[in-house]
Amino acid sequence: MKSYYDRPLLKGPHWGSNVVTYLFLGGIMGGLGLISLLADDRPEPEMKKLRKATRYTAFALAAINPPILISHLGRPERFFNMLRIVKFKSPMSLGVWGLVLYSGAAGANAVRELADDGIVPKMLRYIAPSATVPIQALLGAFMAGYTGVLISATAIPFWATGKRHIPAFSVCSGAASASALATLLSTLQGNHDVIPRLERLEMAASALEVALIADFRRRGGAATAPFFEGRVGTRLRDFTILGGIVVPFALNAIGGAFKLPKSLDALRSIAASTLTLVGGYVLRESLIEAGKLSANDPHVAFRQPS
Amino acid sequence: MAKTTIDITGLATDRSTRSILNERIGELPNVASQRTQHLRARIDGAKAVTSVCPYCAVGCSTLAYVDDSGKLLDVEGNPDSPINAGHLCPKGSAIFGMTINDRRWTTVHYRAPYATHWEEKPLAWALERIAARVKETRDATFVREHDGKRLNHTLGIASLGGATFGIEENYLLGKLMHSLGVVAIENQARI
Amino acid sequence: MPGLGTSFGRGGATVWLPDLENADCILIQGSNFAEAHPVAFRFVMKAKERGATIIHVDPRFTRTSAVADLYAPIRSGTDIAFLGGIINYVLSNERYFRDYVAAYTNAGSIVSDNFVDTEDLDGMFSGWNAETNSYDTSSWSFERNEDGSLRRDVSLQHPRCVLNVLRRHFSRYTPEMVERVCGTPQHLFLKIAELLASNSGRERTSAFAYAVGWTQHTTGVQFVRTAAILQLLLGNIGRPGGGIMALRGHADIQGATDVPTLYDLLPGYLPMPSALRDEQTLTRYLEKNTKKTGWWANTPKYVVSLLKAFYGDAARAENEFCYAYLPQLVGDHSVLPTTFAMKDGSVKGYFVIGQNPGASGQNAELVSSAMERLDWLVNIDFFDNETVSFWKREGADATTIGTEVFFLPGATVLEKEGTMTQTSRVLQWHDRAIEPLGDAKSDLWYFYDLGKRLKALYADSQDPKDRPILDMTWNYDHEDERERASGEPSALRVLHEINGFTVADGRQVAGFADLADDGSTASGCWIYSGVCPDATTNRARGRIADGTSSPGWGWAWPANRRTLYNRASADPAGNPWSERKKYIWWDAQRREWTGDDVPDFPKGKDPATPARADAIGIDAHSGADPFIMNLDGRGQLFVAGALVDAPLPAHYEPLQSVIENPLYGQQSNPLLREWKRDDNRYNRAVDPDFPYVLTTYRITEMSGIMTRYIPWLAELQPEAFCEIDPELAVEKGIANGSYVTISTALGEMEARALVSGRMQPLRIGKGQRIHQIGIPYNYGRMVGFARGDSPGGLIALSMDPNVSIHEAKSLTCAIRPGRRAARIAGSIEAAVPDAQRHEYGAGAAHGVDAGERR
Amino acid sequence: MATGFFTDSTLCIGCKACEVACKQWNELPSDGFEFTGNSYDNTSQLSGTTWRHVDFVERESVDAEGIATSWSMLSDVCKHCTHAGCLEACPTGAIIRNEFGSVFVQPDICNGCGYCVVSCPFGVIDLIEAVGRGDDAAKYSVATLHDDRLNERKTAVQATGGVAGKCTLCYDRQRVGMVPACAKACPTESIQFGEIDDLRERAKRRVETLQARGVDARLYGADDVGGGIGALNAFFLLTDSPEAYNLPAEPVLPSTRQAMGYAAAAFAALTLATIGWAIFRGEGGAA
Repeated sequence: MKSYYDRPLLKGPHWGSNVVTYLFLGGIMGGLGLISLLADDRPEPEMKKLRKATRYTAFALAAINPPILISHLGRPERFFNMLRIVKFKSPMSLGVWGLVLYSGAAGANAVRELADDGIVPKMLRYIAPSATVPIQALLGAFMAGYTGVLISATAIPFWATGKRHIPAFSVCSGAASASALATLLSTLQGNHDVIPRLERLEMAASALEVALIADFRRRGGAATAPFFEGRVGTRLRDFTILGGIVVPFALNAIGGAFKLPKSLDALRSIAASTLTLVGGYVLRESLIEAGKLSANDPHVAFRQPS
Repeated sequence: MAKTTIDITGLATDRSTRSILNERIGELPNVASQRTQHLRARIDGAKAVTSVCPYCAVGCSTLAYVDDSGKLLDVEGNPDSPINAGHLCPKGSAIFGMTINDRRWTTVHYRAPYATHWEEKPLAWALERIAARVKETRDATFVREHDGKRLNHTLGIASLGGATFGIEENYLLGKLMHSLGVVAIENQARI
Repeated sequence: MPGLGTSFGRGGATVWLPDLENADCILIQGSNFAEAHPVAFRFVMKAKERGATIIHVDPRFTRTSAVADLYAPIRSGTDIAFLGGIINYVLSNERYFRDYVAAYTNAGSIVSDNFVDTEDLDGMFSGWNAETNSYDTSSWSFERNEDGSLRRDVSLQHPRCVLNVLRRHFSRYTPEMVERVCGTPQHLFLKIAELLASNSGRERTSAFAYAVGWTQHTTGVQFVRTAAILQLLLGNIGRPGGGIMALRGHADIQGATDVPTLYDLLPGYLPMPSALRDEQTLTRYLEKNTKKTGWWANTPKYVVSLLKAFYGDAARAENEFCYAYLPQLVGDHSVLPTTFAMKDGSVKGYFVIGQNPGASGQNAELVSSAMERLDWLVNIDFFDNETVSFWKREGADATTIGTEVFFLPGATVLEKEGTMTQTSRVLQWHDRAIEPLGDAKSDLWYFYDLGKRLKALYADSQDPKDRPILDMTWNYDHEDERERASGEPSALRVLHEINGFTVADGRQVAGFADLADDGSTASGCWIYSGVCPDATTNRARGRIADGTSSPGWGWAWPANRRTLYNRASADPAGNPWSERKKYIWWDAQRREWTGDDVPDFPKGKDPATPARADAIGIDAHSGADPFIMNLDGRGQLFVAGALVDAPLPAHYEPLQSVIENPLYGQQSNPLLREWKRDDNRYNRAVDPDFPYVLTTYRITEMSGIMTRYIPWLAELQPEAFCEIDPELAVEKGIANGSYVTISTALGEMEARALVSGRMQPLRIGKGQRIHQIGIPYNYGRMVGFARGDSPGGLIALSMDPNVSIHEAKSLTCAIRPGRRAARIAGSIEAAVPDAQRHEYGAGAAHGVDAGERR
Repeated sequence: MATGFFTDSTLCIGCKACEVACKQWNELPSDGFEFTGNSYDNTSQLSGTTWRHVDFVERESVDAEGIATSWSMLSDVCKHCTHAGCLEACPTGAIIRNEFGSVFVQPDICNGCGYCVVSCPFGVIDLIEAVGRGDDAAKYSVATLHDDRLNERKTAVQATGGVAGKCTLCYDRQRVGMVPACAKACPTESIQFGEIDDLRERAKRRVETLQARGVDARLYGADDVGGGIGALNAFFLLTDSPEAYNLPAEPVLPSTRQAMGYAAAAFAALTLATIGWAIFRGEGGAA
């Protein structure tokens, strides 16, 4: 097949671990928004505890994610350049505004918690009307999903091929990771009662995620090779599919089916959650790395996916 | 087909008619920065000096743009020339880089006999020493006559080069060398 | 450029570059036009767009071939066979422009019956003297009438008329022979021959373009001669869209030939006085060099005016205008013999200015080791280079090298003003844009300063040998006070001196017609006379282009004529040959020549003017003799004695070749010069150890030291490479991009292999395949962002007998995969032991006689 | 008034004057000194600091008369698409469409996020990640820059972790009525600059002329290239398929995939929210 000395046609992403981390944390923030909504306004103490944990964590993540982005950009004022416009056509522009608004909502909700706990004056509770909770959840869903849109709405053939799948399994992965993180936090908090539900949510998200990834592999064709084959494919299989989905799923299933001793059960939870989080990170990392490899192959770039 | 008018905002002419919000939120906001608004070619209004490309013998005319402080800004083809009509080849396009180049040696470098390194020297010192050496060599090797024939020459000094510098310089070098009695005068133009 | 000079009268391109656009066919051979002269190539592209056919004949398929209509491969060094084949085609098919040939060339002159051609002597001409290894050229002459004029047969019937001598001489240059010698497939050769023939004549014209691909051979001058013969036969000289475009290399290489820094020339193509020719006095010199007929009848005016320009008031009639001040030649003092002399210890001091023989010279190691024996070396350049840092080169031990080395920082073209003469002989003045950086100075500044210092050092001398320095006029202080303070001389004052002036009042002369032989005028270079015709006009600074021949843009020598010999663009009666090719014609009403250019002919000389055998100068010519510099006013198909090796070109193999000469028993040019020494080892004439043709060239992106330090250019061609054909690559196990080592008997170099189908093996004879390897000459090992070995290390020095040019385009070599070995420092032995070296003597120190002749 | 380039490969002699003239005018560094072995192409691609790049396409074919060689050269450049992926992607608005219809990167606004890089269907735009001088940074050597300009460039590029770079269609020159540096330098007028409508007409006439001469001439980008990109303001005349010149036969504007992406994400989010609702707040969950 004709090419120009097999030189790459496209330029690959210059993105490294900081962008991977940003995408990973963005997914978790999205999932936390959902869990925070699910736990909202419930009388059960374990739900209150969960609500508090997710809100504080979401806010913490909202606070550290911009610096991670800035670390990629190099200089803080360059971050603010993104705030000079709102560009509907640019997922990254919308994403930044999503992050800003999410941070606002998460902040407001965190302040509400603080006020409820009496750490800050009660007055401040009214900073956040109750609508901020579903708003945060909605923005969270956007946060978890837009990164998938962001990469699939590019010229990189592998990413572009995944325009249906990548955004969807990114959301699932975010939700699974958020559930796993919430499980971890709840374990540390001793909030054991909420864990089965979190684990069920994680199982559901993981199941959907793995189904979508499998479908992607089936339909994707040659352009998905960098993702599923070679070094990236092996890592994806070991850390995300097996280590990050199948094993935690099994562990969670065991936890749901059998009553284990408390400490063993806690160990099981921690192991499952950690594996899920690692799998979530590796998924994002694999996406980026496969994008780089995909850009190097001119043949798949000559006829670009619609 | 391309739009014939471009919806660019932030340019002074557009400013009064649009609100900031309209400018900055939308499908594709198109806002020029301060720098963009004032963007102009750096040679706009600069002095253009007519020169010639120093590489090959086609003789492309060039324009060297110089700012008020005498700093070189740019060198490009002279559109008036019937030879190159403003065009230049890659070498000609790089004349700027031949003159303004931090690898260029702009001081005298001197290597003493048997030395293993260069040393930088004042220009006047070098010129005085070179003149003395020329005289010394000429005086030692000059031949007035040989076999009854007047020769008036020295074979102890040779000169190489000429095709890369101007005709006035060739003339002066030739006049000086001939008057010194040097005959081994050569340049790249052997044919 | 005697190939052109002996044929047409002047050693310069006959064409004004933009006129190439008017050609109907352009043959580019011996030149990689698009790569070496890309901007001038736009005129070729314009011609192509107008329907002209572009032909490229070259050993390599280059960027020129890529846009040509027709490309034909050729074995390097066989162009005489190729062009001779076309001459044979044109003559045997009666396709020459008969009216033009009969009237404007010496086709009708009767060759002496003592002349014996190569046909009868197996490749040699009559007059060979085996003892002196030279020709007695007296038989290469014409029969004369009783009044001294040439005998002519304009009906071209006489068996010994030049045209019929040509027919016989080239009869063996058949298409089959061309294929055997050149490797060019017959069908391509015939196509080219037919294209040239059908695009020449009254209605159409074809132009030739060549460059150093034709000249850097031991038969280089004869390559150009062959082209000149063919263009005369086709009637393409002096006509629009015709001519021979000599594409010269450096920016002022034409200027440095016109105002020469060449050992054998004085300005304006006046020969340098030589002790070998009995030119001890001015009278003798003028006797030898003044011609009775043709323009060179004016020689005394130009010589005396030059001496007045050099020595001012000291030059008087009673002292032969200080003629005796000029040094006398005693042999060949060109660069190659001088290099050997340097190596052998007789050259003590060396100026190298804007040239880098340590990398771009042939046998670069010889050049460098020769410089080790100098007392001092002065180099003016912009950058560190292989020449000035020769003592640091690979394999050298600086602690044993006693040469004192001075590097003087030169000013670039932007930092100085002055004039350069481009390849169509147009002088262009450049203004100064910026002050020189640091301590940098113009070359003019250095020369002027050195002259002043030497005058001061010799000021008290009573020694007659120092008179020339003391009497030399040397006052070029700048008109501008600030410039004067900086020591910058006035280039304009120098140009005024070159133009010439009346001694009495210092007023500039309007042109060379005003120069006199009585000492009343001075002129530094008569052919440039007219460039500054008065005190305020500098026509080199003219910058008006008008879409025609642009007489207001710069100034062309001679007398601002753009297309030379343009009288030939009209028929003998003075009318254009055709409406389509109208250029200069006789206006019978105004009784003058007129048209789109300055006529290269006396403006008011009626075309019906008869020749006069008794007249002097061009008055001896008729009104239909366009080549005014020549003795008979005609183009020289047959050159009588002006070249030492042949009156008619004959194909000889290069000194180092891959086959035996298929045309003659004589293998190579019998007069070529070589130096068989340990430091200059040759491959054998046909050497199975070195079975491949090696050719060298330069590439668009690089020149040499002036480009290697510019990152924008270095990134485009960052490393030395060689081009080889895929078949050879497979045979030798060479992968594209890998390092290979190319070797000759002299040395070896390494380069990256560029394996390309653009290189194709040639098929010669029955199944013999010849591989050609190409290596660019732009690189050097020591300095620059772009680096690599130069082929200079592979090429032993050899020389053409007419102009002392080296053979660098056609050699033989071997090639192997992998890198070369490092060179180890060691003692350098003298190539010729001191005991064997003559203390002094003509040639001995300078190689001509020390070198062996073949 | 939209302006652009018409680059005609049949007039290109591969001299690379465009590359150098561009670098000189825009004061761009070299991209390194590496021999590739790919014909005469050692700069290999357009980059953040190489805004014109000449492709060298060598072809051999065997016919009755032997091996026929051809060597086609083409100066590639940013296409200045009617709908530009980089411009749409840019989150800061650094990339704008200027009054000449060109796609222009404002270096003072660009934050170096690199999203434009992956959003160009032609692989044109790239980040300039470093500027240096001398042996320590030979790869990016700008030996030809004045110190003050070098420092300015360093501040703009090195300290900020990179800005995106690509052809500006010499916006600064166009502002004062000058022709872009590459088109001005091009000795054979293979690169023609002008009003885009004029150029298209010229190009179509040129194709007809060449086809009449038997040349396999075709335009790339003079009309809509498909994929939502529209026509290109810098378009080309080729004598081979686009792939031979490393141009995509079927480029696609990346933003056309956004709607599907958002929908897919929403679908997943809704599904998970429903499941979550069932788990946490449904009958079983609340129990």
